Amino acid sequence: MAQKKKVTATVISQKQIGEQIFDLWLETKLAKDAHPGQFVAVYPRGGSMLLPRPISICETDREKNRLRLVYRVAGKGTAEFSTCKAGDRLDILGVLGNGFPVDRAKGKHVFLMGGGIGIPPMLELAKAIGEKKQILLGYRNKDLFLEEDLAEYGDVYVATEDGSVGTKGNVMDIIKAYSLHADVIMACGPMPMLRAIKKYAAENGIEAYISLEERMACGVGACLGCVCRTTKVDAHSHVHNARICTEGPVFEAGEVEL
Amino acid sequence: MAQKKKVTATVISQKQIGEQIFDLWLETKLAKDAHPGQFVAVYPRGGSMLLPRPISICETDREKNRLRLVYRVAGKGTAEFSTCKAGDRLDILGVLGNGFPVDRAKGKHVFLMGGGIGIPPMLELAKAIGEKKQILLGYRNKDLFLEEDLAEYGDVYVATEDGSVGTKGNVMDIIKAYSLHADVIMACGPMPMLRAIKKYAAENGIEAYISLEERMACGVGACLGCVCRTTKVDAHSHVHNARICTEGPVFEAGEVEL
Amino acid sequence: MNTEVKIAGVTFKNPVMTASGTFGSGMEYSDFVDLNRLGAVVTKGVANVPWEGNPTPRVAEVYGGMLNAIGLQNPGIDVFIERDLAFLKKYDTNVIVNVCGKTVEDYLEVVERLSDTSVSMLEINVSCPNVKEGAIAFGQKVDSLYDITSQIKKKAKQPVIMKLSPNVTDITELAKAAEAAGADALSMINTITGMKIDIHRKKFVLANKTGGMSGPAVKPVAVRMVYQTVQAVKIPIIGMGGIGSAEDAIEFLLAGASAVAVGAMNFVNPYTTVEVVEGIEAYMKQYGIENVTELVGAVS
Amino acid sequence: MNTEVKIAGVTFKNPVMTASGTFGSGMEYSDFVDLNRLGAVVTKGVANVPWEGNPTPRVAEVYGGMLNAIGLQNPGIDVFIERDLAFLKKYDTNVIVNVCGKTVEDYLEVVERLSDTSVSMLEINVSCPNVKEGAIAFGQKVDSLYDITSQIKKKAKQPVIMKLSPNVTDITELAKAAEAAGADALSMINTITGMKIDIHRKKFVLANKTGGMSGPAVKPVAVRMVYQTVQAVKIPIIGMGGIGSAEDAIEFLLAGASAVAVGAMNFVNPYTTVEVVEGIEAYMKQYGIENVTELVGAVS
Ligand SMILES: Cc1cc2nc3c(=O)[nH]c(=O)nc-3n(C[C@H](O)[C@H](O)[C@H](O)COP(=O)(O)OP(=O)(O)OC[C@H]3O[C@@H](n4cnc5c(N)ncnc54)[C@H](O)[C@@H]3O)c2cc1C
Ligand SMILES: Cc1cc2nc3c(=O)[nH]c(=O)nc-3n(C[C@H](O)[C@H](O)[C@H](O)COP(=O)(O)OP(=O)(O)OC[C@H]3O[C@@H](n4cnc5c(N)ncnc54)[C@H](O)[C@@H]3O)c2cc1C
Ligand SMILES: Cc1cc2nc3c(=O)[nH]c(=O)nc-3n(C[C@H](O)[C@H](O)[C@H](O)COP(=O)(O)O)c2cc1C
Ligand SMILES: Cc1cc2nc3c(=O)[nH]c(=O)nc-3n(C[C@H](O)[C@H](O)[C@H](O)COP(=O)(O)O)c2cc1C
Ligand code: FES
Ligand code: FES
Repeated sequence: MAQKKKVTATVISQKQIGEQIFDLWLETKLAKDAHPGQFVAVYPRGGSMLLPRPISICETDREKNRLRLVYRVAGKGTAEFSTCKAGDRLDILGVLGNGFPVDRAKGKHVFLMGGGIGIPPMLELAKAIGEKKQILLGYRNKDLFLEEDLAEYGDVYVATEDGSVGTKGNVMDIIKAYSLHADVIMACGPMPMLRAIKKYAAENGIEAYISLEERMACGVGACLGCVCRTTKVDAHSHVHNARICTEGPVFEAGEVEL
Repeated sequence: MAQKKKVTATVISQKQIGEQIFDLWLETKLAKDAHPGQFVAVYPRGGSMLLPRPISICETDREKNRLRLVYRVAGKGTAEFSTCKAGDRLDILGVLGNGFPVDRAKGKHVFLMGGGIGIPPMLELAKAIGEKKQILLGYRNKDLFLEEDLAEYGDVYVATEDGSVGTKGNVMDIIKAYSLHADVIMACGPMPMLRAIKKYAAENGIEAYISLEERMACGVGACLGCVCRTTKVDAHSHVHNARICTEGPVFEAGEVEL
Repeated sequence: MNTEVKIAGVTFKNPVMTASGTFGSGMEYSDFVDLNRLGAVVTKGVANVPWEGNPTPRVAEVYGGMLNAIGLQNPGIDVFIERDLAFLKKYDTNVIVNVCGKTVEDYLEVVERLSDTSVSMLEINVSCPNVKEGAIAFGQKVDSLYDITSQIKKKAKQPVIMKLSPNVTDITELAKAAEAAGADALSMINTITGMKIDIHRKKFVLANKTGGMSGPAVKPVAVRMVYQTVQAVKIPIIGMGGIGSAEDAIEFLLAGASAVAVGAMNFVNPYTTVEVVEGIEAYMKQYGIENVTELVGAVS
Repeated sequence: MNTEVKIAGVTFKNPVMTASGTFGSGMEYSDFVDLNRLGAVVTKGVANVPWEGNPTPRVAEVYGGMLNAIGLQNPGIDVFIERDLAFLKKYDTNVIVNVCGKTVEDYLEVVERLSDTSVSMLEINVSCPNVKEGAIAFGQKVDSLYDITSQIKKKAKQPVIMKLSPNVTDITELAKAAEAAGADALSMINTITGMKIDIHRKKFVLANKTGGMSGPAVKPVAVRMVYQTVQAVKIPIIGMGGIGSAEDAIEFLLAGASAVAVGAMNFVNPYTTVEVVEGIEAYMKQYGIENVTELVGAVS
């Protein structure tokens, strides 16, 4: 794995692509090291907020050293990021965590499942997986984002909670509605969705990889802040806890308790 | 006195005019209320520094609602101000304190004495006093500032500590060197200079007004942080302390212990 | 929508007060804030006689807050009643007088002098870390706190708030002692003792060496102490420590404070108190809360 | 220029260490920092057996700092010696092991297991506010602190640092008890107990309700406690609490700390430790200071 670094990145562009959703391109050498499912941690500027905010890698342009982050304004830190303009500088820590096991998709039939602000990491993942794949996306309402970008890399199915676009419901309802099947699932989204996927995968003997979230402080495995419960004793911690920032954020669904 | 306000001012221009000395023009309605010797308090942006920094009014342009501040970078707050560019916004609190008693100059022979970063308030004062006046300025070295602006309003005499320009020494040495005389002195500068002026004024029966500095929190008389020792019981505090932000920053030299 | 709260029988139009020592006698901020909008004005500590306070520098900025070592400078109770109380009477708000002293007798004298005035409550400062005698000495030990509280309660004509120090191992022990001695309410927290050193001059920044820390940096400690104390006593608590927004104030209410006070953040934004009042109203509207009292202690 | 310091007979190439629990076992930050540049690596607290720690969320950001309620998750002394100590041995720096336990026996077991290892010192954590049993219970009372210190001193082969809690009325009382019981050095401060409430969900942000506050917001309290303790005891003190720059570190040295540790600010800037080392050197150069020990306690 590439060495982790704290670097100063330059904002190339930022635009709003949904209600409270922002699309940020940064120029940074970290782009070269980034794999799908990994994340960076972005530092707020100004001194009252100190901890960096973990944001998944949405897309990379390795040749131009560019990294794309797509995020929702969820609080003060992300609100501050949303004011960045081209030319501004942001400190970021990266590349962090272990991404999706792209190899496991080889020769398999794959679902990429993204719910809400879990959709962004699916883009870089979709680009990395050569196989034919179905991309299942869940949104709140017709305020879609990234679905056009994703459509370039697979068959996109959309569900909305209010039924305004595509299947009414969530990504699981898409599977039912279209009677879809997969050998491997790779997913990111809210906890209820991940729980449903874990259950569905277990019941159907499907290999599933899910990306988890937890509050982080260090992002590099030092503080033990960001753990999740594991079904077996974790090799590093020697207890039933794994660090999401280091062993994760992507776990095989059966390894973790949700 | 005009009502005190916290307002957001717009930076019109900022330029460096000496080693660590910056010249900042702000657009704000407070300009209309400002009198020579009064000050505003400028808030740093970003959350780790909270208290506003007191800065004297150097010049006003009432018609254009403009305020000029000239300050030295002394720490983190002023360092931050020095990065401001035209169009940036700064929160300021003002107008604060009581200025110089311009009336007392009527028909008198006046010295305006400024030392170092005590020079800026002398400019608005020089503009306000119609009388013929001698302006005595003390600098560290040949890195002079504001002396050309001041020369428009009176006879400027310069002293430098290293003797590189004008009289070698401080403003008191100018008095000696040129055998100058005054009925009234108005001064701002470092404590040793103010002490010397207080002594000189007392010995020569001269009326002297000096502008004092102290660490401030509120700037409006509420916290009792910024007091100086008074020779008599102060009318507000009922002890031998007066608030520099409210009763001052300008005091009659005989009223205060230095 | 009802923002009224009652503490020890006194009705406040809303739960937002000023923290003692940060709002002068109200006059100093009346350029910025309509005092009629506030639940109460809590005045700077006043003693039986004028106090000079500490030498300067008395204030220093620290990360996310400040230190102060004013040392309870005050004009004494006579001038206070004549001038400051007279000024505050003009407003439709409660006046709470913060009382300080070097000996129990000093406190009692002030309490008695205030007995026939219109002040709504007395706040007894037994927690100022910036004076050598009195103040914090009474507030850090269970016995002496019990003693001074009961003596004051005997003389006081108004309900008594004991203001507690955070510089203790277990604030609930002190709170219980004050309650047992008859205190009608508690306020917390006073400042946390801190120090700043100028590394270039190798000197203490404050003439007093140490000072009391306040501002946003202390808020988590204050919220924790309020929450712990609410579990330990039955009397109402006025919460403070770093409040600079309605969000901050609501955090204290949820932790169990019946009212809140704005301190150092007045210096950062002189409109804070009224903005907190308006922000609480906006929050109640957003969540359909009828009575502000529904928020008190509602964390789970 | 000499940056060497000696504490209880152990020589440190410079006075800059890592604060326990904020630097993993060193491995986690070795991508960023050359561990050979540090005075010491102080490890995360380790117990006799593996601990699961607290439920999540375990960390929360607060103004100018953070809260943590990790609850001393650790892999137990066996894995620690085998894996973490083995890793640290490769570096030319002192290793200080932070020891925790639920009972005195737990502590003693860890101390004994470490007796034939190459660790330079033991730091006894009697001040973690995030576990119900043990830890802070030993650190807030003079008697129990004296007791545990003397029992550990009987077994320990390495010099013993007692790590003190700031959540006390008078830290000098605790410091004196630890000294009297034979402690070789003190470290301070551990975290200050705090709380954060999510006003929109009306829930505690941390699963544990309370957490330990650290970061720049606590620095003035830490500097004050170091200064007070230096006046009260003769044994050396390792100062920490909010250090994020050489300026901060020098403030602690001037207050009387013999060495310093960088904690939460590692999370904000993973290069902090080495930047502090370099910054102290630059300061010494600027002011022509030959020995870093000249700075210790030099405030006036
Ligand atoms: C591995 C990982 C990848 C993520 N990828 C994305 C992404 O691609 N796009 C996106 O919009 N969001 C993503 N998130 C969530 C994102 O980190 C939070 O929305 C963000 O930290 C909120 O910060 P704030 O300052 O705006 O909110 P505040 O609530 O003000 O933050 C306060 C503190 O809580 C932390 N925090 C708040 N919410 C979360 C959360 N959901 N997860 C972790 N920490 C949180 C913050 O980092 C900060 O330390 C990811 C989280 C993780 C753990
Ligand atoms: C009435 C008055 C008028 C002033 N006018 C001017 C002026 O016109 N030009 C100018 O360059 N400077 C002026 N000063 C000094 C100026 O306020 C300080 O240089 C400035 O506050 C330093 O802030 P900092 O953040 O850069 O320094 P830091 O040292 O980082 O500041 C830390 C804290 O100390 C306070 N502080 C530091 N030095 C002083 C000081 N000398 N006086 C008061 N507070 C201080 C700061 O306000 C802040 O709260 C004036 C001071 C007063 C009291
Ligand atoms: C400058 C200043 C002066 C204070 N004076 C007093 C006082 O006279 N009596 C008192 O009980 N508390 C006094 N305090 C403490 C405050 O009332 C309040 O308890 C503390 O500052 C915490 O609130 P904050 O963080 O909002 O400032 C003072 C605080 C400051 C900052
Ligand atoms: C995430 C985290 C974990 C910690 N774990 C321990 C620990 O295991 N043992 C201990 O003695 N102190 C522990 N501490 C306290 C620190 O070592 C230090 O005393 C405290 O954080 C103050 O320093 P700081 O402000 O620089 O962080 C921990 C602190 C943090 C932030
Ligand atoms: S965030 Fe520190 S271990 Fe994961
Ligand atoms: S700064 Fe508060 S009284 Fe002057």
